[in-house]
Amino acid sequence: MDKKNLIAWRVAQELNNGDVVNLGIGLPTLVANHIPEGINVIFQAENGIIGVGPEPEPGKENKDVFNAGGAYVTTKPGAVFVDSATSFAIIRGGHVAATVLGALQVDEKGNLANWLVPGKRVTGMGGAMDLVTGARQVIVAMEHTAKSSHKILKECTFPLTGAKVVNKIITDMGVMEITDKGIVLREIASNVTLDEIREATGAELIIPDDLKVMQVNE
Amino acid sequence: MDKKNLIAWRVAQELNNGDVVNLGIGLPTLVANHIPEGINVIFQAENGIIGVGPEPEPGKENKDVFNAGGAYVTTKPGAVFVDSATSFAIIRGGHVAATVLGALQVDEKGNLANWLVPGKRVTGMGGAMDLVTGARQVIVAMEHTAKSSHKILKECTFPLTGAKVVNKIITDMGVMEITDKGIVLREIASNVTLDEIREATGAELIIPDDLKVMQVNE
Amino acid sequence: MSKVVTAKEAVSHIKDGDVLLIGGFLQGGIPDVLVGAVLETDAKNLTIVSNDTGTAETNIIKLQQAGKVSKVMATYIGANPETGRMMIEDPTSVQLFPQGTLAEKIRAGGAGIAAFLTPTGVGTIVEEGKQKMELNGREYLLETALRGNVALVHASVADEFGNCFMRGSTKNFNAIMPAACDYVAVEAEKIVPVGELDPELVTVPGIFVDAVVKVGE
Amino acid sequence: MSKVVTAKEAVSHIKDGDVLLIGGFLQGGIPDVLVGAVLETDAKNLTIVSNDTGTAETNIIKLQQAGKVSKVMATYIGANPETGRMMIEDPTSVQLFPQGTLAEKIRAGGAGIAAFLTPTGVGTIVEEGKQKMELNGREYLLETALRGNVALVHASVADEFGNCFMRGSTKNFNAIMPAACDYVAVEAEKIVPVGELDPELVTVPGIFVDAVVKVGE
Repeated sequence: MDKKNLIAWRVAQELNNGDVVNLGIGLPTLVANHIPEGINVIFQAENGIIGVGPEPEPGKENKDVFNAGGAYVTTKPGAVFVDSATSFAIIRGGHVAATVLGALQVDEKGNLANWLVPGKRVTGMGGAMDLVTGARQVIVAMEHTAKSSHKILKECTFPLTGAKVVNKIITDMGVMEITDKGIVLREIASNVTLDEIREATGAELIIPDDLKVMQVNE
Repeated sequence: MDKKNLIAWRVAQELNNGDVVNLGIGLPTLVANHIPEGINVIFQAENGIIGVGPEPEPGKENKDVFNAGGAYVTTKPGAVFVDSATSFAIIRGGHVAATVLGALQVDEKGNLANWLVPGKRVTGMGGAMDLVTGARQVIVAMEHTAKSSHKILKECTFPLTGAKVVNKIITDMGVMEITDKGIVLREIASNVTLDEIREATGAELIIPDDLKVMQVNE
Repeated sequence: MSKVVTAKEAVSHIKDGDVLLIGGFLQGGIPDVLVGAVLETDAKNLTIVSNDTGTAETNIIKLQQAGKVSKVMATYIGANPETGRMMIEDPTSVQLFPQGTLAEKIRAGGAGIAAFLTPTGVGTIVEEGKQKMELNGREYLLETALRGNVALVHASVADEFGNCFMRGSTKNFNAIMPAACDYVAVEAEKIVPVGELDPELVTVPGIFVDAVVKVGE
Repeated sequence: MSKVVTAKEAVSHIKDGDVLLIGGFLQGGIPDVLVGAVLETDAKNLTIVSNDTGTAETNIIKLQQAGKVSKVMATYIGANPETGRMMIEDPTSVQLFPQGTLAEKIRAGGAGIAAFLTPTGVGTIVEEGKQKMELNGREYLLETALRGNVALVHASVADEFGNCFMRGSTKNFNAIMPAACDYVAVEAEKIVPVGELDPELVTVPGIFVDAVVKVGE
């Protein structure tokens, strides 16, 4: 399994039966491929679908059924369509159990920056700010570092998507939880040392007594 | 035609083609029977029907189609059903052209009292406060006086349903318009003198040069 | 993942002191089987939020007569004499709201909107105790969101996951209360397997619903 | 009372300086025929409110290239390079909102709600210039209602009175913009006589709609 799918698989283990989940674009979309058997997760597309299914087969696209990236999707039995005001009422109202998204930067306060790089072209926040504010759990899924620079920081320097919103960070190096005291390392990848993950992290990692080896798909 | 139907007929002449109209209980419901031919008025029930039709024939009631008084109604072709939040979004949002309702008291500022008599049993304001605030035109339809006491006053003494909301008052004695300067008598019933209507009114009536005789159904 | 249970199971989550949002409008589209089942529980000191608390012939009045209801929030109480009696005995036990304001407070509660500015009630006794704000030269009342512990609502058709279709004018408060409560029980005249209810007809998404109970039509 | 007209008639009400609310999401469910017709009018100095202003292949960009658009309000502009160019040349000409906030502002505009308190955007640059309020220990932004002069939306089916059904994920902003505008034009893939559209399938009541235009599917 490649690095991205390894992260996506680990994120999938965080989801519970009946959860309504919103997946961001990129790596987070891979989470849908790794939902454990027997767990029924309901994927939501913020443009108005509750119950998104897999990509349609070529030629079977329905022009009226697409996700927030504009891609054609299928729906699962029991799916529902809503307008944008209702969709974000659902998101803002706390009815989404978890949102999984990438980050440019995330810090030890749970601040998240993933929509704007100063000096680069602005594309807009879309639904990300509502999702990180409204979802009951915000899971950042990403590679631990960007090339050689830190993504997990003491304090974000890019404009925030949300302040104090992130609950968990899951990377190729480990699983971290944001607490009032800072970032607690819950699991560390079996091929990574504490020194290595500390060096790859721009914030202090709190190492608990019960630190575990990161679960991987067998 | 009796006094109530005379008033209801005159109110009906105020309505325009395509208007969405909400009728209060009592006398205002009679307005539906007097809509001029060629005028298509859409009646709204604030519990969630746009396009209310007449009463169903006995035995043809649909238990799921009732109005805000709890009475079974029919719907016209093109009718739509909405929930209470949407129904009052329509009302508050100014999409109802006119609401026609009775009054306990109405005054020269356009204040309306029609939901609560101090000392008597409280039944609640229901949707009346939203209707008088949201409808683009508020028409009070009532008998000019209550037995011997004034209903049109300098200032309401009962708790208000709405402040500065009434546009027109239509009674058996005349048609009045609420303006910044006070109550302007636009039409007077052919069997009523100016002295008589002044005596029956607890506020000053402004008599314009172009005062007309009240229209009646021929 | 079927949520179909008995009425007794569905209301067993109600605790003393809970705020119950009860759908329906007078005698139309009311969750009367579920409300009847509440009568059989030990729950007391309940707050009932309902457009009108029903009539003398429907079941909310029985909860009141059984001494289970300590507070009511409604818009019109003329058809339920027991609510009228509560109001006379203790005017603070019955809180009245303009119907559109109550509906919007509940929608806000489900939508994560903490409060909203409405023109309804300005210049009336509805103002009392509320913050007023001026915007573009017009006055508004700041009305806050309303949420409940438990919603009891009536549906025409539900699927086993809890997606609901509410026909005609039975949508009323039934459609908006589920999102505003922590636990939601639906009584449905008809229950169908997941996938059989046209997605375009769904009034309440099943993700809001915890229990589905079959009742007669 | 048929409201069926040509696209040219439907957009003839647009005046210089108008605020246009345009439905659709990227390339899905967009009123591209109506937007194309705006290109043929003399209207200029327009403000476009749209989730994303479409893509390089849809028609809003043509209005921009024709110099008709002076301001944009959107949530995501990554698929329309012309909006990106506007933002670089004059950052004040493009205003970005969180998607839920934009949707709720439009809903409020149609619902007579002057403003609402949302937690979205607190602690971000979205706060700038906005009033903050605290309620029950949490901070919120006061976001005001948004209305437009003209709405252009796309429907799957409309009846001649303007009742609209919007299928699947084409509801998006199409469903909420009509109530928030003074004049509303709908383009529909199919037009049926009044009474033929199932009342329970209506996404937008026809009372909001002024013009219905037939387009290809």
